[in-house]
Amino acid sequence: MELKLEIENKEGVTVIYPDGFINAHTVNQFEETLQNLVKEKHYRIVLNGEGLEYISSAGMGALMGVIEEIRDNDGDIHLCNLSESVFNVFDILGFTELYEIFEEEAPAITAFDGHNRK
Amino acid sequence: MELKLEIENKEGVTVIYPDGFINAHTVNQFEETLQNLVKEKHYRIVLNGEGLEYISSAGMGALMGVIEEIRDNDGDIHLCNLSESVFNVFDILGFTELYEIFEEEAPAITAFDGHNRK
Amino acid sequence: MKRFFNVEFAADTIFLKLATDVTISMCRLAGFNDSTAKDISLAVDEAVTNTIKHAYHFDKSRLVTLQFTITQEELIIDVCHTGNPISNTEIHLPDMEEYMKQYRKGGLGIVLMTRIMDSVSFGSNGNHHYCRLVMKRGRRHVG
Amino acid sequence: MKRFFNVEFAADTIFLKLATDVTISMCRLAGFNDSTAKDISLAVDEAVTNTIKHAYHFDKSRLVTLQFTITQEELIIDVCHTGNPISNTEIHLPDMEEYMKQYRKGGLGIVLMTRIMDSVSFGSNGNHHYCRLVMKRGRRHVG
Ligand SMILES: Nc1ncnc2c1ncn2[C@@H]1O[C@H](COP(=O)(O)OP(=O)(O)O)[C@@H](O)[C@H]1O
Ligand SMILES: Nc1ncnc2c1ncn2[C@@H]1O[C@H](COP(=O)(O)OP(=O)(O)O)[C@@H](O)[C@H]1O
Repeated sequence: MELKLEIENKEGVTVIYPDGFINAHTVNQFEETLQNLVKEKHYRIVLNGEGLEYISSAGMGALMGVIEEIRDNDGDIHLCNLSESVFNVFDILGFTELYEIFEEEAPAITAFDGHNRK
Repeated sequence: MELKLEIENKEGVTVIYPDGFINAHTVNQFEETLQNLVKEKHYRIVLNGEGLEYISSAGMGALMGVIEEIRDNDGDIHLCNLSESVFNVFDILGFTELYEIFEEEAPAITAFDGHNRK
Repeated sequence: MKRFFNVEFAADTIFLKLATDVTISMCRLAGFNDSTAKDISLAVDEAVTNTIKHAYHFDKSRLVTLQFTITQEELIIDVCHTGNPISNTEIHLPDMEEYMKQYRKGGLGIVLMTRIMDSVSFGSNGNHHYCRLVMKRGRRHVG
Repeated sequence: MKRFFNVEFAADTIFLKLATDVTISMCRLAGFNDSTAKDISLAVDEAVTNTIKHAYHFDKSRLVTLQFTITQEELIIDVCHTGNPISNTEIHLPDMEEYMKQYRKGGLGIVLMTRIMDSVSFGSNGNHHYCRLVMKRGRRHVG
């Protein structure tokens, strides 16, 4: 398989661990996972890119497809542990302004606490 | 470059460190190196395969082209630090019986001492 | 001197990974560094995906051809097909500021391609259509 | 279901690395494990080298085509050319014991190919000649 997705719940935040490639061939799996999370009202999501070797615009589109509903519900998608080349794709598109990107997972999770308090 | 060759002299033994691929495209370089060593009467040779990612029959042919003269002069070619897949090529051809293969460089070098003493 | 390398496969996204792998190998042969090679392979992914999606509407019986040409100055990659053509005048790059405000979902492929490559163009020879990606073999990308 | 993937390049050993890279990617797609994929790519290296050397005598203006076909049971790789053909009856596998005693230099390519693959055969369709390498997609190689 070119893409495996693991999901863990950490302190009320859903962390997604994609392992492999997100391209037009594997994106349905990624898209369904995101849509199911939203359907189940999980609006605090961290995408840990440690095992993500590659993402194409198909994957970006999947994120764009859910981000509005997530934000409308006071949630967000935080990114962390992106490889240089994956970060580069977000950067080329200017999406580093659209998504909060963290070096490590812990701050990507705790960053949701701020939203909690307000 | 697909193949780099470094040569070091250690205790009177010539150690060759190929880095990259030995195939029909790069084999001339490997062949010339071997032939130059023989021309300069370096008959005690260790081929350290640590950086050798790949060898095809072209590389085997280059070894076969010099081994007779080397052995006629009381020398030999010892192999060491072969990756599993490179070892596998020697094994498939039955060449593990033709060449002494060592796990590490040190014993591949000191094994020549025996020949010295006799 | 020119060097050619062609790859042909069914219009099936299962071959995307192979197409990007071949592209990375070809970029190395042309002397591009790993980071540029990855970027170029992403541009090829996008062009092939568009071909499968928009030119062939996912008809797996159709064929996509990648033609790599390395010249002294540049690497040229033609993504060729015999399906629905697209003309240069049809291509609209989204205004990215507007785009982000509206959380739109598609249309990012061509943006990526044009931002990565030195040039992206579309053309036809009779029934054969292509998306041509060009990258200069300048110092910038070597190393 | 069958899957096709074709690669075409000039009869130049500079493309050997690309041919083996493509083969490894294709083997992964067919579900072979890394070790088997490497062995198969070596068999392809040998077949392509023979084609460049014996079928085309290093004439870089000629073309080599690799055709990959994945069926339910096997991976078939045809190394095709339009140069000097070789027939099955011409092929002599050296006696390896004799070989080692005589320190012979060439003739190892076909030995490697036949020891790695489930079958190696040569054939022609008119002016088109091929070396066909076949590997079964059995359990043995998966993992
Ligand atoms: N090869 C093609 N043939 C026809 N139309 C195309 C082709 N490539 C792109 N297009 C058109 O350009 C638009 C933008 O493409 P792209 O940026 O890749 O976004 P997406 O495919 O996600 O919609 C597509 O929606 C399509 O209308
Ligand atoms: N594609 C081919 N066309 C013509 N002759 C070939 C071809 N492949 C192999 N041969 C013949 O088979 C012999 C054995 O090939 P091989 O085992 O690869 O050894 P080598 O190429 O090192 O001599 C060659 O010497 C050549 O005579």
